Amino acid sequence: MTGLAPLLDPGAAAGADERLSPRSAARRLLGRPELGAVVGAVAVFVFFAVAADPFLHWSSFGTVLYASSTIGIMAVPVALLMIGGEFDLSAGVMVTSSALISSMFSYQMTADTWVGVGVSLLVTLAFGAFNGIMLVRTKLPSFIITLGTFLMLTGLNLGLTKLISGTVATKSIGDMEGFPAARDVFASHWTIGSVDLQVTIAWWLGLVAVATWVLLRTRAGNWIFAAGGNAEAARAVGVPVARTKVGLYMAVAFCAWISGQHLLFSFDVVQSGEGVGNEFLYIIAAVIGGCLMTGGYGSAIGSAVGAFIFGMTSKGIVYAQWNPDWFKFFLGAMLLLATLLNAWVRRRAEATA
Amino acid sequence: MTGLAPLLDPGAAAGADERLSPRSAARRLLGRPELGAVVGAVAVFVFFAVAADPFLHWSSFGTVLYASSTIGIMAVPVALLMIGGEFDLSAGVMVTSSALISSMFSYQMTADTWVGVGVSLLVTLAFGAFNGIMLVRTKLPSFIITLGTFLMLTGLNLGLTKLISGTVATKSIGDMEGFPAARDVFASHWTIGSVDLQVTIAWWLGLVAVATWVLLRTRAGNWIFAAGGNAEAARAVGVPVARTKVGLYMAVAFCAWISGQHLLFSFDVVQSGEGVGNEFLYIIAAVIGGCLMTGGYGSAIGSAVGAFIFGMTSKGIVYAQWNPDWFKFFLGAMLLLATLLNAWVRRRAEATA
Amino acid sequence: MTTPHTLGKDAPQPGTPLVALTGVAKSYGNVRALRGVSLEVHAGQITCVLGDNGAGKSTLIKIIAGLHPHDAGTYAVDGEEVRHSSPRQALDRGIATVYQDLAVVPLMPVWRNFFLGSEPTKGRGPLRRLDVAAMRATTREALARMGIDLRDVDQPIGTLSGGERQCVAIARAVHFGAKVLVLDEPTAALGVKQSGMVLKYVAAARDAGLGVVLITHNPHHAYLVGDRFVLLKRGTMSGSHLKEAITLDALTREMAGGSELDELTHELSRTPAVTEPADGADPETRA
Amino acid sequence: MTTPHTLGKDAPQPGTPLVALTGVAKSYGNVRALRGVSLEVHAGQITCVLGDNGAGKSTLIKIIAGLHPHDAGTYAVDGEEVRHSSPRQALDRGIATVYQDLAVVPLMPVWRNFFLGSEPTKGRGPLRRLDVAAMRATTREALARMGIDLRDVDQPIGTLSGGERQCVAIARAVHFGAKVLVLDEPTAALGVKQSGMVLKYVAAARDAGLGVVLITHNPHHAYLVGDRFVLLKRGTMSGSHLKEAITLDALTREMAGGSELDELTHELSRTPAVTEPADGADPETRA
Amino acid sequence: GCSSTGGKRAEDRAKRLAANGSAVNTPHWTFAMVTHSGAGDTFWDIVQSGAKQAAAKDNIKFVYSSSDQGDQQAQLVQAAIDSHVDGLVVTLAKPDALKAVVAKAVSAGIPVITINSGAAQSRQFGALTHIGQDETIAGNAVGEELNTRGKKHALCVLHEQGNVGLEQRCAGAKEKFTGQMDNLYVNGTNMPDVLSAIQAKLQSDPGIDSVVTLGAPFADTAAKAKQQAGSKAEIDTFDLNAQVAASLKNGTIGFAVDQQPYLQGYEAIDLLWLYRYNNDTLGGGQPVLTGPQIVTKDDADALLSYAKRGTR
Ligand SMILES: Nc1ncnc2c1ncn2[C@@H]1O[C@H](COP(=O)(O)OP(=O)(O)OP(=O)(O)O)[C@@H](O)[C@H]1O
Ligand SMILES: Nc1ncnc2c1ncn2[C@@H]1O[C@H](COP(=O)(O)OP(=O)(O)OP(=O)(O)O)[C@@H](O)[C@H]1O
Ligand SMILES: [Mg+2]
Ligand SMILES: [Mg+2]
Repeated sequence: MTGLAPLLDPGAAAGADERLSPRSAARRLLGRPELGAVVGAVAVFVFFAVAADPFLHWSSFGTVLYASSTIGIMAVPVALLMIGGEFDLSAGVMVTSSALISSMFSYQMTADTWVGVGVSLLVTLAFGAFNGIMLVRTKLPSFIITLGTFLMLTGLNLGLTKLISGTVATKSIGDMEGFPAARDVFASHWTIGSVDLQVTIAWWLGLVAVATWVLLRTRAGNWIFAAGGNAEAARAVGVPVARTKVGLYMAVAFCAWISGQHLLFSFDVVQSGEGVGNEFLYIIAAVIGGCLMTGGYGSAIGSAVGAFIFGMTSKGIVYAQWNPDWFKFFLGAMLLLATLLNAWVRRRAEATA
Repeated sequence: MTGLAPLLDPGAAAGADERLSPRSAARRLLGRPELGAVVGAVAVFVFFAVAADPFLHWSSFGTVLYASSTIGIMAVPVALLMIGGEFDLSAGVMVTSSALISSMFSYQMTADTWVGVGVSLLVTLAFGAFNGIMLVRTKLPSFIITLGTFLMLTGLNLGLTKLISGTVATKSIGDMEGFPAARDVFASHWTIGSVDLQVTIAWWLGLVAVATWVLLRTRAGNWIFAAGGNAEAARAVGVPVARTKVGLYMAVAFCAWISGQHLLFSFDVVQSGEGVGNEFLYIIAAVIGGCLMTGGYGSAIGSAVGAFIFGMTSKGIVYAQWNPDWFKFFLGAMLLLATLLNAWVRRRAEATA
Repeated sequence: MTTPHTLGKDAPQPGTPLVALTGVAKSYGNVRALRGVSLEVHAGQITCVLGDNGAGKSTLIKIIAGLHPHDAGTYAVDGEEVRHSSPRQALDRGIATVYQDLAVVPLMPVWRNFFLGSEPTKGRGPLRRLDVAAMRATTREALARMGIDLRDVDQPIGTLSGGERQCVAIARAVHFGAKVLVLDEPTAALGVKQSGMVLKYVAAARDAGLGVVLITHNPHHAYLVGDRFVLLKRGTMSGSHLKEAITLDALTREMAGGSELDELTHELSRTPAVTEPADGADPETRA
Repeated sequence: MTTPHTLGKDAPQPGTPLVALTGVAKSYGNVRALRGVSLEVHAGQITCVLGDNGAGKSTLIKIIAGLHPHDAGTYAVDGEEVRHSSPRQALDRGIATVYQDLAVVPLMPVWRNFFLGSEPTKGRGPLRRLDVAAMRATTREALARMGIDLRDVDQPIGTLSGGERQCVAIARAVHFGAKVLVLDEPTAALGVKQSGMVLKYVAAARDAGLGVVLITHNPHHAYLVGDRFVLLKRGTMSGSHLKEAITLDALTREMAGGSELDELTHELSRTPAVTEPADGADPETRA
Repeated sequence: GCSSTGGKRAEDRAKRLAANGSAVNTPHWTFAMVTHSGAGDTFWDIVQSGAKQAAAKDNIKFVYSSSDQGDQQAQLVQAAIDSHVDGLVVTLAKPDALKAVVAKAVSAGIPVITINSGAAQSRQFGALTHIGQDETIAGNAVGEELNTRGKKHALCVLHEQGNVGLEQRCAGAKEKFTGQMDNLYVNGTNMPDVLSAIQAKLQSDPGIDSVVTLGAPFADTAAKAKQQAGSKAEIDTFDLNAQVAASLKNGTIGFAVDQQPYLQGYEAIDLLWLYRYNNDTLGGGQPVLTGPQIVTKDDADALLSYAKRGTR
């Protein structure tokens, strides 16, 4: 080390570098991906606070948070997956599958609901592993693979439910053993003052925290960024890209399991046809939150902000009591504006930082 | 030239190169992207020919071709767009918008239907231009931009139709001037023997031919591949990337207009809620046909083969009279298998070619 | 496009540089990559830009090529001040560039890459189409003349070796360079023979009256063909010399920032001066 | 991992090459990139692989690094025959590689790229986490020692200059190279000073007992540090020499395929030998 | 160029619009309606028309929202509670999903009326009354009508997979139908797909003698498919619209089952108003049935004009 030190450029040791313009802490903050999205979220919040009277009630806040959390729980792993460079179109129906399996297993086997919950976890993780292994084995685009699983799960949900229950919905398991305990875990809520806070909010925040930790502070996180940013290069320096991707699909499956159990234990009965199309809400939340569609960039917190923007917008339009025929129009316009604002803020921050 | 010739490696001028293994013409053919998909198509065809008796009737062939063509017409520009590195989630509803505009304009203005058709063309192209210009101006991902347009168009379709017609569908324009002529162009059919061939099949094949010509033999085609393969590099060597992308979105709009007019003139009345979700069918067709999700690779013929595989599969399951509850399951499994076969064939062809 | 239309000037004066940058600056966000750099490119001369890694050479090139607009200073082509907002404009003014990262589209065939952005066509109206045969032939030829004997101009350029790709980019720029040829480390990935060919091309371009900007880390190459040398250091200009005014040794010394290659040669043939084990720093210094 | 467990051999015999390739071949589809190439890497020696562009040097490297499996021939590490199915296996056997296309993830910060695939952690169980401070410090240091003074190890590596990126890749390989160091044109994008530093590192690695494979197009560099020279031509071996057996001039001549740099120098200082105008072939020869 | 036939002008010429204002001076209450409908559904469009008509008459602010996903529908009801609406109309197609939130509304003192589906649960959840009837009953009516028409092999076309209401319609028809009944799933947002799928089904099974579509817009398409497939099947449908009325008249469609959606919307709002204004309930809280009514060629003339203005 010492032998080489004199070769160092003299300017190097000095802290400040003349090649850098000074940059304030506030500006640094604005440069972060997720904090760009926060500006969008604040704008949407202020907008609806003005445009919709009931939006500012505490009880509405609980509703908006709940709506955001149901999307947000899935948006977290979907964001990780997108950072890892892949898609999962089966995420939406997998939630329903997970709920159906849990419910039907418990009912048909007359087992304790916890047994059903456990079986559902295993099967759902197997779905995730199937997605991942197919992807890395066949090297087909994830769009195709998960589209296949999406269609197959949709068919399975309906076909099996009708085969077993005779209708498109499951039988009630509300009177079975273990149901109340499982409901406490997956579908309870606390009332604080006039606000009704669902347990999904806690799940959501917990998942965001864990995912952020994993992304930024663990080897797995490093590998996720690398797998999405440049899979070939990552493989060349020894990153287990295939294993990372399979893991990501299983993370999606795990969160689908949580969401599915919430669905089951809050409504007791599961409709087999639901969940189709929700995969796009998750992707939307992740993209609004700053994830790149092409992989290699994004954050879990961003996905949470994205889910929150989506939740606020979709419920805010209802609170504002605008003409429901135009609901989608307003939703599209608001999302576009929020993302534009976010991008604009970020670009400003970068240019002048 | 002559002065440098001696510097050339002696082996260069000779036709055969010792560094190449010999490669038969058949193998070369198999290496082409679209011809890999053809194998998948043949397999699906043979499968249903065996599994479903009515599948081989000539009249069924007409039905399958019609189903394929309605997807195929849109799959062509969607494939070009994907080669150019972008998505269009608004493609599905844009078809409906185009039909609605045409119908409502003619009706409300009591104008000749051709006037409505013309106005619809202009407005639809404007939608496409909006998508493209927003994309190149804001530099947001196309997923977000076209998701915004998708939602807004969905809202507009419903909102405007209800505002103008009072119901969720348009009024009939079947008794208006110009209708029969327009129907001949967009929604006629010929009966050849027992086969009923819809005019959409001709539109489809025509579009595939034009798109193939553009892709392989024009400057615009070169630019499309370059814009999708490496937009920065393309810009650096002087390719008008922004203009190319706007053009691609307008091509999608143009085909949406054709499909929309077909919808209007074959069903006379347009339901404002139609078209949602069809954008994915187009993308599916393009991807099955070998387009890369990441851009820079694919073909128009491939998209046609993809549409045909999709059409055969979805109708073949009906002809086979399998349990309809499992329809989606079979659809997913067949698509996955066809794509797997296609990928496998291609890989074999490349490895041994 | 080639005749400037500035008021008061009818044609570039003899001696007017083809390209003149004065006090140019460029920042990427808060990174100041370039400050106060001036440079002239004259017809029939080769201007070499030299400097350490990260000195800002490629940034300078990108400004000339129109890939980035400059933040400050002036940029004149044929005496007329310009501000390119796209590389197309620079190309249309006859400035062709080889970028360090090559600017190729990996999945496209070699011949399509070669002509990308300036495709020759034949036919008319709706029948206007690429002149594919000519494109293929020209590509093969241009590369063969550079000493690259391609098996197949139809293979995706991404499957070529690094040096082969480099040669395609150079051949392309040489083919399209009308007035100014800008080359960012063209010989970096090239073999001895290919390097020689490229330098020959550069010299030929100069002799044909083009202005050439050449970036290289090889002082031998630079001294061999260069007429003037611009030295960059940490984003600023640290010197500008005519060939007459500097020797190869002095140039090498300036490029190496004081340490000399000869000294290094000496050092390397002895027992090692570096006492460090190759697998990294000792644990204490780590954190 | 470092001790081989082949039957009948307890430890690598002195003189057993660290890496030995015999008659290796590799095809990409119908392109035969490599045929019948043999090569030995000994501890404390530098093996230079030389050859024209497209000769197959990088392909050879990729086989050693485990990125591609070989189609024919044998590949032995410490005398034990291996068949790597992923670069991880080669890394675990102590073979670290600098790829020509660098293998970096553009959007990731420099320090994350530096340690990618071999991240140091601290803590235990669920609290096991990246040792971020150490990673940052080590990166900065390792680069500084190479003469690269980075403003910010947190900037995405894609925003570094070509040479800076090259240095990160080299510093990484040097840091992790346990037994064999494989370098594919490491000095191609580097300045005079940085090239010198890299050669010093290579020499230091050799002296620390590592086996080194060095690919370069610069005969001066090769001759300066190399112990044995393997020459590739169009995918086959065209020669293999020990340093004692060849002079710099002969090496240069072999690398240039007969034509000589001196001759070129001569030619370039005269009026041009190339009669062609720089903008391309004449119309007749085109199609 | 202008068309001398049809179009808006023709409609205007025929139209006599009576200006209507509210007839009462009660406060401007807000009533919300939350249904399980997808966007742009014709049936629910007519329900809304009825509700709006009643709202205009009763000086009510009418707010409509809908989602075809159970949990979303529950969230929309919650949003209505958060907004402190003065009355609530919900559909109980997925009763379990709405159970908790309806109870919440009731305990918040919001009067609730259920419409369309949920006759069985309405009372139990604490609603004032139920208007309309189960899709199953409508389905039963179709099954019986098919029997009387002597059909042997029917096809039930579901335009959305996994939709409870549609499944109930088919299941109800199957229950009473003595012949064989097949289901066919089509993609309702893709009319060409509906056309080709029905066509394929008719081609593969020439024995089918009746096709039942579950929504008015699909009846015409089914008729088209029948013609192109050269089938002799009779086309029947649930719900009405102008095309169905016209087709009934010219005999392309055999019969249609009407649940009088207009009435469901109108009555729900009107009864809520009556309850708030006068604490009235109808029939002691027993379900009020709005159908099913089988309409055929004979009723077509009268229905056509109503269907055209969107109230039948
Ligand atoms: N993935 C691939 N597919 C097809 N051909 C390839 C592929 N990679 C390399 N080749 C071909 O194999 C040959 C050897 O390539 P390689 O990269 O090993 O050359 P190299 O000796 O490293 O050249 P350079 O000095 O230019 O880097 C080249 O002719 C190249 O075109
Ligand atoms: N897009 C960018 N964003 C931020 N910083 C950048 C960007 N591009 C270059 N830089 C920085 O600007 C400085 C100059 O870069 P440039 O590429 O011009 O150097 P160079 O002289 O070409 O070096 P080399 O010889 O290594 O190619 C470098 O320190 C680099 O880190
Ligand atoms: Mg550079
Ligand atoms: Mg190489």
